[in-house]
Amino acid sequence: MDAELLLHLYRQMVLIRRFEEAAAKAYTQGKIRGFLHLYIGQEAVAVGALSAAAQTDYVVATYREHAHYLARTGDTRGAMAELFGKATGCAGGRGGSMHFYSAADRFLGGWAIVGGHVPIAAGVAFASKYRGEPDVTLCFFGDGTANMGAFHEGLALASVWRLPVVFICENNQYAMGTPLYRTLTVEDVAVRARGYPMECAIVNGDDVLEMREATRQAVERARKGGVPFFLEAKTYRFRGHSMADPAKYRTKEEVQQWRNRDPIMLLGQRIEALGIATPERLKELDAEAVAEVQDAVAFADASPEPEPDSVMRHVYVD
Amino acid sequence: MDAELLLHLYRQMVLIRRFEEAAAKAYTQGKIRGFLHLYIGQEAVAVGALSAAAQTDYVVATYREHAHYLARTGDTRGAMAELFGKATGCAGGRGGSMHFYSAADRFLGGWAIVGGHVPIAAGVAFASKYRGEPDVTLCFFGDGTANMGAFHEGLALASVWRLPVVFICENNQYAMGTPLYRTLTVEDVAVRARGYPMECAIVNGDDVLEMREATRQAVERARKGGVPFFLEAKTYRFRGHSMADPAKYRTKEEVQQWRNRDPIMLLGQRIEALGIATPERLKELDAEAVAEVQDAVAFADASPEPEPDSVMRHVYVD
Amino acid sequence: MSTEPRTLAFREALREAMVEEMERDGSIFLMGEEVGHYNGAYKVSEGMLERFGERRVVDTPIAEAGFAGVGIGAAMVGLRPIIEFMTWNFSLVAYDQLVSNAAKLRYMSNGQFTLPIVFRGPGGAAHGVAAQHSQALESIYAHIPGLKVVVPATPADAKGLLKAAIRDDNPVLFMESELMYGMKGPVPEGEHVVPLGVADTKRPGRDVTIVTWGKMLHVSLAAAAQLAEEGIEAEVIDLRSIRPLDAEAVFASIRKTHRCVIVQEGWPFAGVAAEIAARIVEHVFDELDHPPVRVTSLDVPHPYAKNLEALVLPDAARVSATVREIVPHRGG
Amino acid sequence: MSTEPRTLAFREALREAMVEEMERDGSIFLMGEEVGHYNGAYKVSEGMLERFGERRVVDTPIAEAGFAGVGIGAAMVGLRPIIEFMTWNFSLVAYDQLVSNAAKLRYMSNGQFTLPIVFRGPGGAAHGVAAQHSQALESIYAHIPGLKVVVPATPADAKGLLKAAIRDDNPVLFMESELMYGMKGPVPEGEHVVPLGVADTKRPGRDVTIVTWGKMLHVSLAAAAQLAEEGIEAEVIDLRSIRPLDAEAVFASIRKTHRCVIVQEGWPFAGVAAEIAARIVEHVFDELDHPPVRVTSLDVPHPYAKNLEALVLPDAARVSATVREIVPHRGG
Ligand SMILES: Cc1ncc(C[n+]2csc(CCOP(=O)(O)OP(=O)(O)O)c2C)c(N)n1
Ligand SMILES: Cc1ncc(C[n+]2csc(CCOP(=O)(O)OP(=O)(O)O)c2C)c(N)n1
Ligand SMILES: [Mg+2]
Ligand SMILES: [Mg+2]
Repeated sequence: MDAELLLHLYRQMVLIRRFEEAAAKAYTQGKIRGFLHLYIGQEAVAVGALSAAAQTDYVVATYREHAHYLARTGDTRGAMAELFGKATGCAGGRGGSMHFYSAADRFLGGWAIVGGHVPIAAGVAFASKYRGEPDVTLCFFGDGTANMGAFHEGLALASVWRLPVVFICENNQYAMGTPLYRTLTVEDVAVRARGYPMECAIVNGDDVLEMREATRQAVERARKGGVPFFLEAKTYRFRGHSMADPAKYRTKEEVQQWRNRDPIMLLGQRIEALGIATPERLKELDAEAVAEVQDAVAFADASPEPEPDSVMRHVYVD
Repeated sequence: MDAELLLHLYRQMVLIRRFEEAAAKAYTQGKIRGFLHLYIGQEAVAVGALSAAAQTDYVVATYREHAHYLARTGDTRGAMAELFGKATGCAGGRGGSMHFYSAADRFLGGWAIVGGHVPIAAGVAFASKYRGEPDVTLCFFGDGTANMGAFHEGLALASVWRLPVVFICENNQYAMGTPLYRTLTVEDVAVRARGYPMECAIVNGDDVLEMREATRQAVERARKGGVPFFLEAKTYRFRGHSMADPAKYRTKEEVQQWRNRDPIMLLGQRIEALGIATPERLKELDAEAVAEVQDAVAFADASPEPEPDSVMRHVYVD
Repeated sequence: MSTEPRTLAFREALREAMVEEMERDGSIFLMGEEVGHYNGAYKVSEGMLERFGERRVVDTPIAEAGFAGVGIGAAMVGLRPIIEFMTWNFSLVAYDQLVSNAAKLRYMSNGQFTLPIVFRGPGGAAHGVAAQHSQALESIYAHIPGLKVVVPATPADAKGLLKAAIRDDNPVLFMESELMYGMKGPVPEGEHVVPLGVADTKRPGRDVTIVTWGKMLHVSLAAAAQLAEEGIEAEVIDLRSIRPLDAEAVFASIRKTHRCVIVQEGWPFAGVAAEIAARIVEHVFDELDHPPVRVTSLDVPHPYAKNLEALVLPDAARVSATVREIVPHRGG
Repeated sequence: MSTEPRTLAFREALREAMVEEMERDGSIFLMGEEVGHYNGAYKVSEGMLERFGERRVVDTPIAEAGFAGVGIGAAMVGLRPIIEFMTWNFSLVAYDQLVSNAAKLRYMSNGQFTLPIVFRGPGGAAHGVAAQHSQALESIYAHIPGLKVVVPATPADAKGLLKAAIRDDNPVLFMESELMYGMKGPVPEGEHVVPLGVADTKRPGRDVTIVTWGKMLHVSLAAAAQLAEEGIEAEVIDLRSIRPLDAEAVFASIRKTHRCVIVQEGWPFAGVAAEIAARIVEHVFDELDHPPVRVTSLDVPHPYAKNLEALVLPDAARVSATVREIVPHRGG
């Protein structure tokens, strides 16, 4: 077991957790507006997946993308400033929580129309294939996306054109207030992939190492085999759909059940069991994450709003 | 073997064949404008399917719907007049070849956006279920429709809501100039149905009796079981996609191969083999069909154009 | 007959309209994402599942094109669906269903089919939800013959117009606003139906006509209040329905004021405001002492940042400033 | 530099633009239904598969939303896609991709991404293809900030504008016409680029300004010819691109003629013609001797019957009649 790797994954997951907890706090203080969709409980999916991909592989995500952005870029300041709607944000304050971007890090958003980004991810993979480049595109979306036409068309085109894209379904059991079983009459979302047909795998999304290994294989298959791959990660969001959602549609027991497999807790236990780090060391790492997030909040607070007379910029290329 | 039934099916198929041959002629004479999509070669699908459904079951079809309309209504005059753009047409001359309707006969069109009518058919079935009525909806579409988002959403909703609809894929091997293998990486369109999941069957669409029996079972399953069913009929269109298409993308050999299983010829041979009718009798039936079509053409020719000052009518309910 | 009014929130008025109509007619049902068990993403349908059951209050998967089509099919054979889009932004994936199918079926079938269907949900900008969630889309729908487009601005109109929309035998697109759901106002009990296509003068005035609808009514009324203090009496006309459009009400007011400002939340280019300006000059050109002026959202995707967002949307200050430019200074 | 012109059909001019640009830049590819092996539903791309191979001339399944999205994704990372819609009617199922994604990405990302993509295909009514296949849709796209909309009317402009569109770093929607593909005209060889946003006076005149674009240019020119025989000199302005809109060219002409008729194939309500009328009165009101008048398609889904179809679309007779009504009778 690679000690450095485990500690690295742990750091990332904790950083993301603390980042979003701080964001939730700022939201209640009115510093963040609009929709805020937290990833708390799902951290192993984004962290495991992105740790298995190359930095040069493309990432296309949804409105629930803070984790993916941080796992790819580590840019806590730019992320928090974006949430605060500041000029220093990763989208200059224009995008907000749902629209993070970093072209330099090949982080391609941040899309908020369910399913709409799936064909876009296929298109990014199309470009890699067109240019004969080795890059793979990772496309994240939720379980509730499986009934959208754009999901179907994106998978169908990726399949018929053999595009190097890994579709990662973050099955957190719910689409807003709707449990998956009410909208999907098949057991797993992955079943849908078979009809294209597309290779697929189902993985425990709360085990960061399992997530990492499954993604490694999927990315390699896409890169070497030039085929799309469908990965379904079973996970759970601890919070509501967004800050506006009290999530009354779930029982305390159900939530507790999943909290018992909190991906950060699980990884921490493993690290301790393997003697890689002591509980104290892990607490230190946590404290470092908290400090980094505090710095990001301070940075965001101190940052200026976008220039009023920039409002019309970037509608078109000047 | 029910002799009357076989002769009835034969009559319908021949009538449809002669009707469309006459339409093709009228098109070259400029009496019919726009797109004219012929069903020649596929007659067994519509005739077999509709002969197995009740007159009270709903029919939703595409722009290639002359056969379905005639099999359901027998209204050669209204159909030809519609092609001629006359006031006496089944859509008053407003719809043309792609938009036949007969509310009285529960023939619900005539839709020309690929896939767009699939959710509509699910909605008609939703209404039957809502009202506790026994009616089943038959929805026809082509093989090229399987990659459309609306197709996916229509099947997904029919499945999750258990709607009494039979989806009939008329797999004529081509979507315009595109052979199916170039856009579908699975052998059969029916494979896609499994992902919803939906019961499905694959049938020889050139054998009217096989088509009829498969549809009978599908409709019964939908009516009694209250579930959607997916039927894939393998067939072939002898002509181009529309009158504008010379169909150069197919070899003579391929076309001949399929002409050798011309559904009308096959049924005629069976009828003769069973001693149900002599070749002469079949020729008489054919002559009767030709006469009926000639009458329809004469009727259409003699019919008036729509009233010019009716042009703004029916945009809204008055 | 309306009896004496009580105060309801906008969302309650909408709910009351749906509940009363559904009690009256069993062929009406409500379908959409989270309308049932979740009681509505914005709680408009709160309690309706409990009241009517899963048969008539139908939760859908996320598949707008699919369930919009389902509604059209159900309406073709005589049901009267109310299809809720969680927001109108998401109707764009169903645009083809509304434009190619709902708007055209009756005409294509020579009147053989009737589509008594309502598509409703909130539209326009909420607070800080950025470009993909902040679109006022009435213009791209009102452009299409065969559709009706209604935009209520008060709780009373919300109830009355929604009842009229549900009873209408044509496809009616009904556009609400997240930001107005909590707004309270008097709402007549029981039978209160506001006919589609009839504008309402929400404030009388002699100096200038402000034509608006939806959320912008309140911006316009605020501007009118400011202007009144300066001695400028603005007449504020709430169109209420965009299609059919009560142009006569606009013309009549202009014959009195000879000046007109059109206030629209959406984008300017080929928007409803442009249609109104064009109609005005086509019909009452000689009545105008000044050309009609449009006050609209800036021509830009909606930004997230609070300060930019404030610049993009029309506000009372912008409306009054525009009015001041075209009305000769009087009094004070 | 353009050398001396030769005559090409409209579709050949479009093809030449694509071929020349694809020869110049390997990042450009053509994608759409039947563009390759079938050589194009309307033969615009004839021979291009043979010339460039399957890598750069890509046949698609029927999945407009899907391949529009693929084009957007490919453009995000630096390719320059030309996405063909077999007709613009079918773009409606991809409307969300164009409006929510293509139009907004650059702004939402604060300029981090550039979308050099062209969506093209024929639009408007052909002959007898009925309601679902006969829509002129420029208005519902031009309404959206972030998109450019171009509508060529001659073979020369078709080549020059398409080259400009392909070289443009923004999403450009390029609307052609089935009925014009066979139209022949002089087309400069080689480097012939017509900048977007520059209108062209296709016929000079002093008495009235006719503003139009696309197929309606030819209807307007026919009307102008009739009118000339009656001594009325109409100036015919071809906008060529709707967004950006060369309003100055329109204003300049009106300063000369003081009268304006806008001829548009599409529906009237909140159409581009309404935008032009509104702009005119906002900017050159005092120059007008008569309010701008719109000549458009009737406000109705497009019928199949030949006689009804003829009533619905603007024709030269309707345009000239409209002009006669607003121009004081002179001469003869
Ligand atoms: C086309 C569309 N319809 C509806 C919405 C509103 N909406 C946003 S997120 C969401 C639920 C998505 O669930 P899922 O795909 O499981 O992702 P999760 O939020 O669970 O991560 C809905 C309905 C939307 N953004 N886009
Ligand atoms: C959304 C959409 N895209 C494209 C078209 C143009 N088109 C009409 S029919 C057709 C081929 C359909 O093939 P298939 O579904 O196999 O039906 P078939 O014509 O073979 O009966 C195409 C591409 C359309 N009408 N609608
Ligand atoms: Mg989910
Ligand atoms: Mg086919």
